[in-house]
Amino acid sequence: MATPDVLMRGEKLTRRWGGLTAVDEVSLELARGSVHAVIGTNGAGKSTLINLLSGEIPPSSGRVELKGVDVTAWPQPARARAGLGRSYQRTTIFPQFTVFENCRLSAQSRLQRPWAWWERADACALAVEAARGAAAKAGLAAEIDRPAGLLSHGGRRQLEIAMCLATDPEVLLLDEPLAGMGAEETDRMLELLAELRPGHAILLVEHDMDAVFRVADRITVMVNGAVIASDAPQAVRANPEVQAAYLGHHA
Amino acid sequence: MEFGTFLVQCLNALQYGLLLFLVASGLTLIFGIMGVINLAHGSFYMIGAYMAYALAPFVAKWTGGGFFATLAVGLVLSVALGYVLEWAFYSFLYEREHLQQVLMTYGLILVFEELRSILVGNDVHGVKAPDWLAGSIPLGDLMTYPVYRLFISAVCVALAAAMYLVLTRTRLGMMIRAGATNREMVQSLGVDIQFLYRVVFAAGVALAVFAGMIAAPVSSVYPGMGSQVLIICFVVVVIGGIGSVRGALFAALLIGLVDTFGKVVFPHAAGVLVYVMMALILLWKPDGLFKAG
Amino acid sequence: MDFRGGRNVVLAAAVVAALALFPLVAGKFGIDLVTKIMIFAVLALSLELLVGQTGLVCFGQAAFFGIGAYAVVLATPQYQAVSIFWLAPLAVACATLYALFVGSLVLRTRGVYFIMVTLAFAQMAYYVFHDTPLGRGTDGVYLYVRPSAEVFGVTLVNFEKPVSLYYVALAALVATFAFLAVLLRSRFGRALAGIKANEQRMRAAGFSTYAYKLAAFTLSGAIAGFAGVLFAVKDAFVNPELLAWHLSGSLLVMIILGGLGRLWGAVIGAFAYALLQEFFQSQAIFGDLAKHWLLGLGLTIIAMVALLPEGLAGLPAAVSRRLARKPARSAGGNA
Amino acid sequence: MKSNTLNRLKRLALASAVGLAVGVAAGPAAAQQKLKVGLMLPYTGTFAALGNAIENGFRLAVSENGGRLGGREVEYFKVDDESDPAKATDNANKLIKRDQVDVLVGTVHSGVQMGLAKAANDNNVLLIVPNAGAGAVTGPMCSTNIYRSSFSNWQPGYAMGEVVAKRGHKNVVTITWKYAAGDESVGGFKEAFEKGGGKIVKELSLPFPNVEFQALLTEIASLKPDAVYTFFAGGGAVKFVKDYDAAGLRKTIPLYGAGFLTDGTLEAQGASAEGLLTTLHYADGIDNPREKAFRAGYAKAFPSAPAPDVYAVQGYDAGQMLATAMAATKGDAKKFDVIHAELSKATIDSPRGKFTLSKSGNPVQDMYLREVKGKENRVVGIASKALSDPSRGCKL
Repeated sequence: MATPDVLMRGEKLTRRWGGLTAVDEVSLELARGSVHAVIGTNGAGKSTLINLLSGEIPPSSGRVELKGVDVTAWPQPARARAGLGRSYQRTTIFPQFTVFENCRLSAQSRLQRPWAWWERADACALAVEAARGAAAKAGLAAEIDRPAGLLSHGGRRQLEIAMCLATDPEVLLLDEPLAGMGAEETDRMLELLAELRPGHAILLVEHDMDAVFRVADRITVMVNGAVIASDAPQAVRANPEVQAAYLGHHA
Repeated sequence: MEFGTFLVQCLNALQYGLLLFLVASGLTLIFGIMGVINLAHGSFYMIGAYMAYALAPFVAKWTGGGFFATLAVGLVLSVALGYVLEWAFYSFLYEREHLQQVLMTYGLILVFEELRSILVGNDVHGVKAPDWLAGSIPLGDLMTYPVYRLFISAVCVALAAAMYLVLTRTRLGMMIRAGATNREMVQSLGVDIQFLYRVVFAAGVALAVFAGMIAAPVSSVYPGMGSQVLIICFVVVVIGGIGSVRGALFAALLIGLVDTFGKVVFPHAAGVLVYVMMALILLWKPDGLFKAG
Repeated sequence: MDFRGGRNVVLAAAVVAALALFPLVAGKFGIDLVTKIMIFAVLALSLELLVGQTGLVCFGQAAFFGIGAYAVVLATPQYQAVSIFWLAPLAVACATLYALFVGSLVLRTRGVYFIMVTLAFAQMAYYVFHDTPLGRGTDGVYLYVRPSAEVFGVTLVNFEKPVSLYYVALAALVATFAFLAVLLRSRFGRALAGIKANEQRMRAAGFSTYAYKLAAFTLSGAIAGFAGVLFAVKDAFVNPELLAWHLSGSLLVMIILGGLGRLWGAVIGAFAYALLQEFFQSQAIFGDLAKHWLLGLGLTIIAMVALLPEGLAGLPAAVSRRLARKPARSAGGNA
Repeated sequence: MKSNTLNRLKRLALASAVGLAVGVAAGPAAAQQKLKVGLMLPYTGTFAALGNAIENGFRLAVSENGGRLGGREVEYFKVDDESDPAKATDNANKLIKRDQVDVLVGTVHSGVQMGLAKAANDNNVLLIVPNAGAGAVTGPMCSTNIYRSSFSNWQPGYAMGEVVAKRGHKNVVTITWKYAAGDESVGGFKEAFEKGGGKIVKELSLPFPNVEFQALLTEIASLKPDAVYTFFAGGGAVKFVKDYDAAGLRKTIPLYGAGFLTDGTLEAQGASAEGLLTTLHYADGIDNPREKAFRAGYAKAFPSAPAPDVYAVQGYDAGQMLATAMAATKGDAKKFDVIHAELSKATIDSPRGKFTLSKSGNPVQDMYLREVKGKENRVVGIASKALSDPSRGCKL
């Protein structure tokens, strides 16, 4: 591998809310085949960073590139269709729909055909396949016909990932996918991440340090909106500044 | 248009805008802080006007007071009314969808209108301004300007100033402003949100009722006055931005100007002008001019 | 869901059959009343598409209805019948264009704001017909000659006959219902359901929700305009009050009364609302109180919101819940 | 009467049960003996008082006829039109199709009137209009089955135009709501006033039912006309008169108006209305024996109702016109040719003074010039004798 295949790039991304700077000149690169973790205390600006990359909120300054194209001015749906998938920290699913419909609707975003009003939505084989595949990958094959609102907490987190996968993204922005999961569920999720790694560029925001150090190829540490370190896991672990600011609490 | 006439028209616009502000400020507060869409707000204005008419004989009999005594009694009643209504009809609407709020308050409009019809009837009534305010001051060679209208403007300005002080300088005001921005934060600070809502709602009702009462001598009292005011207040809130008292003031004055000069300059389109202005402003700023938070 | 299993289809067929046979047994007034209710059912369906299926609470639906109706009357020369086959598309196009214009602006806003802005834009249309020379005044305008429906010299429908109008309205209702039922199962319909359930997630998945909502808003305006065409042809008289916010409010009451989120809820609501009105206005029951029938209507609406938020269509479920003493599950999810 | 109520109860039960069958129960030939009169009037809302006065007047006229018209006993059906034009056709159909009335009497609101007249024409039912002055009803809509016992909006305006011209005013500003009644009234005024050599300086208007007059009053002051003509009614009339006074214009620029400016509104207008001149087909202090008898009869029949006003007179005359028509056809309300011939030559002996009907069915009547004195509109004189509406567009 000569040059890494960079799929997403953020350059000097800044977001201010009034006087408060939530994200301060953050730059990072997400390459295919690697898991890039972002860690930091609560309020460090991790979720805001994901929102800037996914296009949910516009940056105050800075630039976002997706697969070599400047997408800073693109709205979120356009970025999503270009191959960007994200999950949310707070579960955002369609609770009234079944697990299958949650995934199918997500998959539909790749074949929208809104004008075809006479066609049944679930007659689209591609979307149905993508939905089943995504659900199976996330470990929800057995619960595919249950209403999403009745899933366990862990199940909802899995569904969150499944919906993201159903859109067949190349870049994954995952906002605390392990939050509230049991040990077994966490293991399965990490396996899934490892499985996805070869074809995808993954950004992982996570609090579970053990998990982060298990899967991450690269770790960025944020404090008060700014990056204080960005390096390979071992180097980050050894960084005294990081230890003082963050890891120290865990040790 | 002569310069003198122009100035008088500006005065008219100011007075109309200020009165509109008084009604709309309560509406925007209720929207902004409680998140409740209150269609019955126009009815409170109507109730105020009818109070000024119907309470006057009783007040005169019991206390011997005139217009201002009626005003005071009406104000007390309106706070009580707001407090009770919040408890009985609005308190369980906060968690509901907007649609249900629309329906509930729509139902309340019908109820208020019919109760008014049963209690006071459907006739048009005039309300006398107090004698010492009944005069006029000369403006130009033909016109005179009624002192009472100046009085209304003065009262509105005083109330606007008082609201500004309460909102910016007091603890209650801070809670209200914080509530308009972030409800959860206020709750986490340990403020009794239920109480805050009740106070805000009662204040909003009192503002609308008070506006109706002081407007009664110039507007006269008639059925249907509520819904007319309601719609235009919506426009005020939409232009000014939800929850922003400052925005409401600005928007109300703007509407006063457009309406006043529109009637004279484009009489055929006078009804539409205010809405066209609203459309243009929305095109430019979808959240209104001064969105709170 | 609406269409799982044959039972609903059988039920729907039975209702349509009953409506089709109704003119054989009904008097003139009954035919007229049901014609009107069916037209309002079409209108209520247009609103259900927005409120119940997309989650957009529009408080200005009467404007599109009124524009459709006005377009029919204003486009007809005073003493000459015009073919319905170009009159109806023209009128629907007018309503559609206004919906597109209003939608493109109001969909930039949300929540309470959206409700108020739709109301304000409806008022704007109201004043255009009310005050400007275009609308020909507050007293309203007559349609002196109802449109013709001729194809190659053969008259298909005679709009002067109430029974013909009845069947036209019935056909319109069935067609609208069927169209919406099919539409809601399509990808477009599912996307609307997704937007109602969780718009943020739909955007994250790659749906340009603004475009979807605008399409739904415009389509809804078109259907409302279509209902307006039917109304103008039936009454042959239009008035600015057709665009007034009271009608928009009544429509919301209708679809809530019937039950949100279900197409047939809108239809039931239109019928129930009309009957409720007749009931409270009946002097035989209420005597002098019938004068204050709006009081009864207002109290009913309040009671309904307080006790039956899911509408009549949710009544069976609500009753069985009561009986089983299970706690009510929240209807809205995370709206 | 009792069986009737029962019948209606039954019908209602049926309606609620089947949901639809309201129309079914209208029996066939049994009711043929009675003359069914449908009163479509506002019983709720702003115009409720007018509706009640009209109904009382009408009932008085019928009971003076022994409760029978053309030999047929009269049976009443009532519908509240709510003054809502959007429901006009519906409400008319309740009377026409559900109750199958022979005669319609209504209504007050011009917009509702348009829907009602349309329904009456479509279904060939005799209609007597007891108030609404919309020009179209006896203009383009005129027909041998439509008559009016009140006035056309044009009439008081035209009469006042003559008066104002005779009083030597040259430059006049008009002000009204921008709606049909206002436009027609101002149109009538303008026609007579310009014929008399006057000039309309500016026609001011504001959207109905907007009552924020201040800007327009300022405009009037800056235009400095010799006089102002206005058409407002109800709440708008009260507010306009008070604002006009408060702006100081009452002393400098005389105000003239169509009669509704000061009818039923004097209580609320107070001293601001004192001395105003208006024109209408009725006034206080007409003082003829016919009027006295009417007032006495009215007070006796409806002891709890307020004293009769112009609306009660219009209702009363609607009853008299119907009595005349039914006498000619022996109770057949479908012989429109006979009715038209009879009413075209009849003289109605009204409390307002005798009047006849034009070909288009509108009263040809004296318009009184009235002056506000205290709480009354006292007769000053006759502004225009036997004034007939031009009924433009009527083909009869």
